[in-house]
Amino acid sequence: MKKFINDPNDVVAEALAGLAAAHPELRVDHTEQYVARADAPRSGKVALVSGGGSGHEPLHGGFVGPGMLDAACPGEVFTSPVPDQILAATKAVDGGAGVVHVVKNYTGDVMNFRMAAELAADEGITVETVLVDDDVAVEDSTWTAGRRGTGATLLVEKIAGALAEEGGKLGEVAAIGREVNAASASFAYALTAVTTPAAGRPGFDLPDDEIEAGVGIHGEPGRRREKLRPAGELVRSALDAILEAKPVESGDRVIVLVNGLGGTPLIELYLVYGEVATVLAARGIEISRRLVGNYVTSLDMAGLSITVTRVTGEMVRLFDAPVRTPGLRWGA
Amino acid sequence: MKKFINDPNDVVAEALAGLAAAHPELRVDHTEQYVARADAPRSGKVALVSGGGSGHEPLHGGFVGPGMLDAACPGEVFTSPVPDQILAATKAVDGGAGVVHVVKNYTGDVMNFRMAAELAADEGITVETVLVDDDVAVEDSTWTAGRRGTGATLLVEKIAGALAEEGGKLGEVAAIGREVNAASASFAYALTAVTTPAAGRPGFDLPDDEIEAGVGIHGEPGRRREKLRPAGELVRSALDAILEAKPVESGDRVIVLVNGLGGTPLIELYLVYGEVATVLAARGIEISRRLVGNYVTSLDMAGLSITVTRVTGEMVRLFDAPVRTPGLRWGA
Amino acid sequence: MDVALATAWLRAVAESVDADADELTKLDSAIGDGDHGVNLRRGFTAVAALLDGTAFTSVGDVFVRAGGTLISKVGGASGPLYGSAFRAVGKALPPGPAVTPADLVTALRAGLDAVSALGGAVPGDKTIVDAYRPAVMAFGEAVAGGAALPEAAAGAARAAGDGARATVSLTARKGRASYLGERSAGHQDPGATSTWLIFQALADVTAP
Amino acid sequence: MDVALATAWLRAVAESVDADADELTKLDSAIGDGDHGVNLRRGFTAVAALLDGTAFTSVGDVFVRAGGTLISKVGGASGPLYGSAFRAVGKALPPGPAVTPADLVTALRAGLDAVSALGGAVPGDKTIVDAYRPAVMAFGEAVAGGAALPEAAAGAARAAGDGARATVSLTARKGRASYLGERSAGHQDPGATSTWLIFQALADVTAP
Ligand SMILES: Nc1ncnc2c1ncn2[C@@H]1O[C@H](COP(=O)(O)OP(=O)(O)O)[C@@H](O)[C@H]1O
Ligand SMILES: Nc1ncnc2c1ncn2[C@@H]1O[C@H](COP(=O)(O)OP(=O)(O)O)[C@@H](O)[C@H]1O
Ligand SMILES: [Mg+2]
Ligand SMILES: [Mg+2]
Ligand SMILES: [Mg+2]
Ligand SMILES: [Mg+2]
Repeated sequence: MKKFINDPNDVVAEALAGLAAAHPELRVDHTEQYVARADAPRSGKVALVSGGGSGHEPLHGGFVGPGMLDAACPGEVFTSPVPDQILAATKAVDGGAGVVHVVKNYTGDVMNFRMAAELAADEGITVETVLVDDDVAVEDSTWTAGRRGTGATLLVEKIAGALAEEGGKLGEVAAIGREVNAASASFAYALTAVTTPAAGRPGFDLPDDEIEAGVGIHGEPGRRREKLRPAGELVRSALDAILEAKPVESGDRVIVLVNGLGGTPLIELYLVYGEVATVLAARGIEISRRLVGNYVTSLDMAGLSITVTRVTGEMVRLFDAPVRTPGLRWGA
Repeated sequence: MKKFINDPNDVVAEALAGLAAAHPELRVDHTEQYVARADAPRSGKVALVSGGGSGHEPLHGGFVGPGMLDAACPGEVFTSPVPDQILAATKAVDGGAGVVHVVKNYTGDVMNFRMAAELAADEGITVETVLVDDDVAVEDSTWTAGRRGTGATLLVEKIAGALAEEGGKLGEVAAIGREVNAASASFAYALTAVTTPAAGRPGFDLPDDEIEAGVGIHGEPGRRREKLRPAGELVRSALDAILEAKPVESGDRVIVLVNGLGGTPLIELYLVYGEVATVLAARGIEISRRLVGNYVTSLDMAGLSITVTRVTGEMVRLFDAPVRTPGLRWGA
Repeated sequence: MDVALATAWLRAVAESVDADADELTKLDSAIGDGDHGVNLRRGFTAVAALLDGTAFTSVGDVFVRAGGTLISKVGGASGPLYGSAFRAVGKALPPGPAVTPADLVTALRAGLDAVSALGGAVPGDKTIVDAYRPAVMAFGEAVAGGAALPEAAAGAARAAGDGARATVSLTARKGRASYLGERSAGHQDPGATSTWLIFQALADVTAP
Repeated sequence: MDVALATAWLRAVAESVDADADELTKLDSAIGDGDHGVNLRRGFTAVAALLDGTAFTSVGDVFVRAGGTLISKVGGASGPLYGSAFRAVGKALPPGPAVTPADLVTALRAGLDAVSALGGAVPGDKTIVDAYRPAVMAFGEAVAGGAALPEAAAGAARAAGDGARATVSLTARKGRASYLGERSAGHQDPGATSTWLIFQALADVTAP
């Protein structure tokens, strides 16, 4: 394993130290291990708290700031945060108007956030949970833990965060977050396995002409192994899965996210975005907004995910609202 | 080779198509192969044109927009653009106040930009060239082609671009660009070799416990091969080289860039930034501003570069000025 | 079981989880995210530190506090599950410095109920439950049949081991491994394996 | 050399560069950025297309236009260098559909001067110059000694080959390979190698 680290056990803490040093506009609590807006709590504002395993940066710590999250709780690498952390962050940013937990649908995240929400309720804080489960590679059935939360998390945090920033009420903020999630579908491919600092070797072997289709963001293998195909074909397959799971009609408007998993260069992401734009145009779907880059990553995994979210005008307006975070910034 | 591409020969053109689709605020000329601000030429404004091989994204195409470049000329992967391209871009964005070429110091880039500048002069356009050569891993002597241009390119483009945006004259814009370059020093490490689409295999073999120290951004091997060491030690060695080449005194102010080469995750870049901040603080050097991310990349190479630029108050002011490009955006 | 035995058990778990962390992580790499060993090592190291620094007067307290520590330190799916299990075990025990094997039967069942309630897994879902449930059943039957603690614990460990090994052929329906669908079959479940380690540790520390 | 021979030469270069592109790229991967083969293939493919679509009446024009095409299509260091060289060769030739070996000597020297002026490399810097210069010298001496074109071209190709091979031991002082310092020694220079291919192509198309 070759990584720019010191001791594998210190990676998360040391990266948080770097984040704190780099961003004076954030407040990093190193004891409780959370990242918050320096100006939190903001009285009367609904606060958004998210979190999850580390290794997905800029998600979530990089999305803390005006117009998006009030706090983020990074767990160990690929390990959901613990209830203590989430509770501490929740209390730290609660401005009296309630707190929205944005939770990616993984067993660990769900359970730890649920425990924290119960503890917060005990302390008189109202928590609404928005569960993100956009990954259509996973069947949503009683035979699985349900769909995973992946790329759509970014859009949920951005759009719900904007509504909270402009004074939306707890129920409204949670509601639009859920709407964004419900309107989103994602699909991912991996070209390589991920190497976590703790494991020190790739999670699986992948021959030089094969890829994993339908992977998540935790280095787990996908639904199936395939031969590598040209980018255009992979995009068409992914969009078929996405548009079958969450139908988008001709004339509908969408936000598209072409998201690198960490090890894939931008030149490939743009090439893929070009293919996505071509396919959607042929179907009469209008891409209102798009993001191309590394937002919801899986350490050094070479791969990408495509997310399509069918949007309303209100969602686009909130997407366009100013945001000022390390990982996403405009209008400010 | 596993990449999200179709035909290796079409990578640059197809990525440009994606860039054009993703960014309506840019104008991509697919025939002449350049990217320009959609509102160029802007009459009376000094125009900045840069370019270089593709594979360094977001450099340069991702830095086109208000407050930064007026146009960028992407060559083939790791191959400098040709004079025709540069001339076409230069003519397209010239607003009558002259054009600054920001050129990274590589034999090919220098020669192709020089030819283009001569052709532009023939057509009555005044061109000033700012040569970027910040990589202190290369000795600057008659025994080499001189130092390479790497991370400092971003800062030259940002700061000179801001001065041009606010009405700076040709000589002033070029002068501050040269000052930024003169005040900058960079050093890079690679953990893996790069695979270009054309070559289809890594440029060199690197054992699992060795790294290349003093690499550039074109996948070439570095000055020497070393054993992998903890991040803290690597940072100290890099900063020794940087601060020896371009001395920075206690009390001086700097801008720091911790730049990923493409395959290194953000969590490691932040960890490394934390180490840089610690070392500079111990030396009494104040980090006025910093950037941590993938800005000047080398396709999928795992690695990073550290750039330190000793800054004046004016440089910081211009760094802070609004910028609105795909790869760098604030204040707008 | 007295306080000394309870703490000895948890220390033995900490040691065996530490020794087998790489193995657990390897199992989790195959069908999960490769952190199960590190997770449990972090958690039980913290439990051992808690035991070092605390004087307990009640067996139940040992487990309640250990469970709370796991919840606070592990994260992931296994943290809340094991944490809630140990808390439930502790809470179900009568107060005092020693409990009977029969008390333990009731308490271990309460632990299993907590895991089931929190995680919603049923037998055959390829989870902790697939080792925990047979272990509790074997333990209960042995005690009902008049067995002493060492014998009951040995039977529980055997049953947990059988249960863990039997997860190999199962297709996961809960947790991360369920994302793999059919591809999860052919691998032993990491959580069932660590449950086996936990019961094996009890058998080891009680062995005459 | 008439227009037909000049175009045959350039076509032969295009073929040999295409055939050896991988080899050139491999050399460039070792001490450069791994694009030399692709660069020249792209350039000479364009030159071949130009020749297909144009009727020339002057040998010099063939080289001037080919050089311009290389400048427009190759990029990198080799594009301007080879482009300027061919342009200089063409410009130094007398107008008309045929030129003498002596004309070619003068023209090839002008090409060498263009490369030196543009790139600033001197012999021993591990560049194109290290193959080009001995080739031009051998060609000039052969012609001065009364040799016909085939013989002179064969001698130039041999000298270019020797020059290219001799770059192996050199430490680069120009171009990308100079960044490697001492580590550039032990590898054959890609540009010197492609120069050898160019002169070998001339030898091949003139061979009786
Ligand atoms: N719903 C559940 N009920 C019981 N056990 C579960 C459940 N979900 C997951 N597990 C267990 O958790 C184990 C994984 O734990 P761990 O790797 O620590 O957490 P994570 O999956 O969050 O990375 C699985 O092997 C499985 O046995
Ligand atoms: N200053 C120079 N003078 C002569 N030849 C040079 C010079 N710099 C580089 N070269 C030649 O160019 C070759 C590399 O060409 P190429 O790979 O196409 O361009 P780049 O180095 O820009 O990628 C080198 O092998 C060397 O022979
Ligand atoms: Mg995990
Ligand atoms: Mg090149
Ligand atoms: Mg796990
Ligand atoms: Mg090259």
